[in-house]
Amino acid sequence: MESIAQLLRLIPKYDKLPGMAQAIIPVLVSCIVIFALLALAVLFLVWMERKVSAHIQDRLGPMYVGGWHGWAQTIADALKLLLKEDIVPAATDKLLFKMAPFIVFLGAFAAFVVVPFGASSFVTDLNIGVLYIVAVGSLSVIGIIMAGWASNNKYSLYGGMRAAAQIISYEIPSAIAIMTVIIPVGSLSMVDIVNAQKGGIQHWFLFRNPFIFLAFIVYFVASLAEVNRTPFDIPEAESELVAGYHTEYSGMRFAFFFLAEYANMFLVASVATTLFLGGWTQVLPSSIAHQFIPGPILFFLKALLLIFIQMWLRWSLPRLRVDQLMYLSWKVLLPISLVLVLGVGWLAVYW
Amino acid sequence: MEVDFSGDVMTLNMGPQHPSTHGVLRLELKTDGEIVAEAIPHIGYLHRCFEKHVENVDYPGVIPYTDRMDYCAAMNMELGYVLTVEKLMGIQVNNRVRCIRIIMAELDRIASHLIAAGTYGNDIGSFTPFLWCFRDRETILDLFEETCGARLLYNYNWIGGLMFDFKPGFEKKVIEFIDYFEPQVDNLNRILSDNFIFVKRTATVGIMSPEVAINYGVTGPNLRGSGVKFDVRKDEPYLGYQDIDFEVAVGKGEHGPIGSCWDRYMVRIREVKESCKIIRQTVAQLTPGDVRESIPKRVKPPAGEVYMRTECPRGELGYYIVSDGGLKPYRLKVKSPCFTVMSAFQEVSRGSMIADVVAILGSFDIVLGEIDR
Amino acid sequence: MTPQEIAALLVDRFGSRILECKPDEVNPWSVVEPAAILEVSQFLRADDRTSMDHLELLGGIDYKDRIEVVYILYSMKQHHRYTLKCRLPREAPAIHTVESVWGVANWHEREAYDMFGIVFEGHSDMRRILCPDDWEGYPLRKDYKYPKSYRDMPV
Amino acid sequence: MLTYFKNLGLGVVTVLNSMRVAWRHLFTPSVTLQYPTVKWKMPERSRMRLFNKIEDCIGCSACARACPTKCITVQSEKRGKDEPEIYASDGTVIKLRTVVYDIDMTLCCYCALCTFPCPTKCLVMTGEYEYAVYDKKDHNYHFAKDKPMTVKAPKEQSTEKA
Repeated sequence: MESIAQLLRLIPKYDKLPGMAQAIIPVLVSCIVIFALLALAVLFLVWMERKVSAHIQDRLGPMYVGGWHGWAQTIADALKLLLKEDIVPAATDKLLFKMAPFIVFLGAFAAFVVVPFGASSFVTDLNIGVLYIVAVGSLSVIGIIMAGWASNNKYSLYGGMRAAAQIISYEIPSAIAIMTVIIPVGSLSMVDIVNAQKGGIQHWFLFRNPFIFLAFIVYFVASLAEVNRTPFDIPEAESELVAGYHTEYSGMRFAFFFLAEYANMFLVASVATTLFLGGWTQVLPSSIAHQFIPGPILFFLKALLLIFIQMWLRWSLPRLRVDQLMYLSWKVLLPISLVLVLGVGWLAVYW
Repeated sequence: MEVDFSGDVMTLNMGPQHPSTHGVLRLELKTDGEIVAEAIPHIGYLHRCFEKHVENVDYPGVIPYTDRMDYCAAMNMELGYVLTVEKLMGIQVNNRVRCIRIIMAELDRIASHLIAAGTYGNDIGSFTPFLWCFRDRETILDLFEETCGARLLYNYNWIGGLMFDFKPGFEKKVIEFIDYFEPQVDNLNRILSDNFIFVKRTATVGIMSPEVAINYGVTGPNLRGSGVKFDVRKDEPYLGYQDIDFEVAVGKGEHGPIGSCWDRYMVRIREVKESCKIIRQTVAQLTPGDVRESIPKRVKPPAGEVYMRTECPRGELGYYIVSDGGLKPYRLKVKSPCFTVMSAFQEVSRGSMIADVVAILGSFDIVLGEIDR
Repeated sequence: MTPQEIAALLVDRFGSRILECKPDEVNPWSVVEPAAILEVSQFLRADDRTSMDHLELLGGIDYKDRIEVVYILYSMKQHHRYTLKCRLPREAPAIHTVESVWGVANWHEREAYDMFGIVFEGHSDMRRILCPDDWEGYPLRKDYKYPKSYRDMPV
Repeated sequence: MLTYFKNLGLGVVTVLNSMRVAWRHLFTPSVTLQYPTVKWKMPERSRMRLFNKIEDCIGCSACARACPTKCITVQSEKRGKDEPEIYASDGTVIKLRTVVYDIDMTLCCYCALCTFPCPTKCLVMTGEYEYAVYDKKDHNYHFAKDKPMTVKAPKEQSTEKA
């Protein structure tokens, strides 16, 4: 946000605006930038998902729209969704039904405020950044329950209920896994965490010690569940619940659910990148090479790698059942993550 | 499983338009949370009254209708019908017709089981094996299309013979396909059958004991999944299956009690391999001959009645034909394997979870075209 | 057991309640008195010599002067098959259910009811199965007239 | 406790196994066709749209009798004695004038039972499969070209479907 504010100051007569406007305009501008970034990222991710799944399944996926490998297919689809009729079923709770997609999206959107894409490209550096992400990121569950309940459809209700149980359960192991990183850094600020990993691949927390490596896996699995991806996609399990909580949605509101899903994927990948893969820092040790790739691009590449693994998992695994999902959270991931925190703490104290 | 209901019972209507009811089946689920107390199937959404239709068409004209019962295994459906009429009329076919019928029926069995395995993966949530199975199935359909011109509803087996002979070089293509296909089964096992999540989802649910299976007239892979070694091809052979060396695949219960969904699924995978064996042997037995040699000019069976069953991919398919000596069947009753399996569904699915209902239904591998007829 | 032996066994056990036996047909059958069907079924299933544990097919046939119910039985242990028939009047045909003997009979009897209007007494759930609940007539009867419309929809 | 860790290990191993298989498929060539630009070569026995070469048709209506769905309607009348004799391309004398030869492709079940009894082999199933239309009526093909000479009340067709 600082850099945006500086850029804005270049506009003539910007200084003459009232102080209130000077405070608000940078916020708005950065929101728009984040939104545009997210929308672009989601468009790309949807295309990528379709391509990855297609190639895993011996198909080609979209090939026509836009020319090269159908790169414009998702743009066309997004436009189609925006132009579609907005159907609100008669027996729904109208207000909640209309609000739910935006709240779901809001959670993912707001969390991006503290994600540092580059050395200076972030909106703000909260000193409780990680806590903020964990808190805001789970906002989406409220939207999902709202959608499930307001749809007045039993499948949606099941989806909403499953989502609530699942997301809340998996918050715990993922938050505890995040703690393993916070202990060595001693700060909740995302920027501080990235700065602590500067200087090449060997400084990444992923490879610092085995406990954090395992914590990364725990976080990755838990984050899959948080964003409702296969094998944990039971809230929208197609073969059981039709489409779960967004069964009744169509057109733009459905598009928002879609946007939120992929934005959430991107969010958890960004968080994992920041916490474990060194964020925007260089891969090679600085003694070997100078910084020849800009930080934000590195950040996106790392996040994309994680997202690719998410997709790869999705297209090779079946789906868990509800009780097995809960078992995995409470009886496998939670004990493991607790042990890992202990291990990291022990290392921090006695190493 | 005993279900203790503490809350209100919610009725969840699953189907007839639902992604995993394999067509237009409707299930009325009495649920408490995720637990399903009763799953009551309602069928008939695809009812065409096949049995009334065929009373108005002559015997050869029935074959296209039998194709449309189980459209995933049409070759086996018509095979059962023509064998029944041939038994009624006392027609003997030559060796070439016999071998081609076996090859086609077994290829069709592979194709059908591929659908079963693929859609089952889809029911459990894994979409990729579904398309891999369809890719291999397409190859089989290409072979069929080359021989008889249709991909799905063949009308290939005729009373007393076949529509066409093989094209030259067909045998080689079949063997090539088998050679390519057998490793693919292991591939499928690796991604789906042995996957821990898949095993956990299926190996302990939908237990059907042999007693229940026999009582409900369950046949075919579903019966064998319960550990009963019974196969019409071995126990009441037709087409000379008794001389072919193959194993009857049964569920062994590697990952849980015998008769679970996993066993039923695995029986199909094993049967696919056995079918490959049968095809290899039968191709070696092929002798030259005229495939339309014994087709009667007019199909006019003597008055009487006949019952015959064959092993089609979904179980025993029985045809009961009553003839009054005319050109049209007086009465044709089909014993449909999926129909009987479906009647056991309520019993098997009692007290499972919603996700299990889908798993059990998928493991039965039903085709609604055949249930509703 | 051969069909002749089964027929002899049936006649021996039930005497005059077995109305007719044709064990030498392609599909050997016996006609059983409708009132005795439950007893005969229970006997055939329970007796070790026959042990007919598999009801392969249950269906009706409309012979214009009567309606027949056909039971094709098979033994998974002995590998033999036998057919029972019951002749019912065309007006209000009714027969006792064999649901308690073979579970599969439940749906087959519902189908026979749906298609021929044969009422199975003592059946736990005697509803139409394939046709809609408010369908009129019994489609597989030979004198069935096709309706022109169903609920104002042209058929 | 041991089974707990065994299950955990088994789970991880089989998941990795599945992923390995999927990874390998990521690089296998695709098996699909890019349909509108690349087309499947139909085998010669393909059974798609029915076509009747009406010049060869002798109006015997064997096809209509063989059809299980009764989708072929044939009406023919005797040719007059004074009319010149015409022959089908295989030499069969055409004694009947086909005045109606309609095929309702929406009813057709593609069983090809009609093509086998045809004495002059003028009724064939072609390999053409792209014939979708906007109106169902456009699937009703009228092949007959001749107009009826003798006025006759149209024979009532049994439209009652089984």
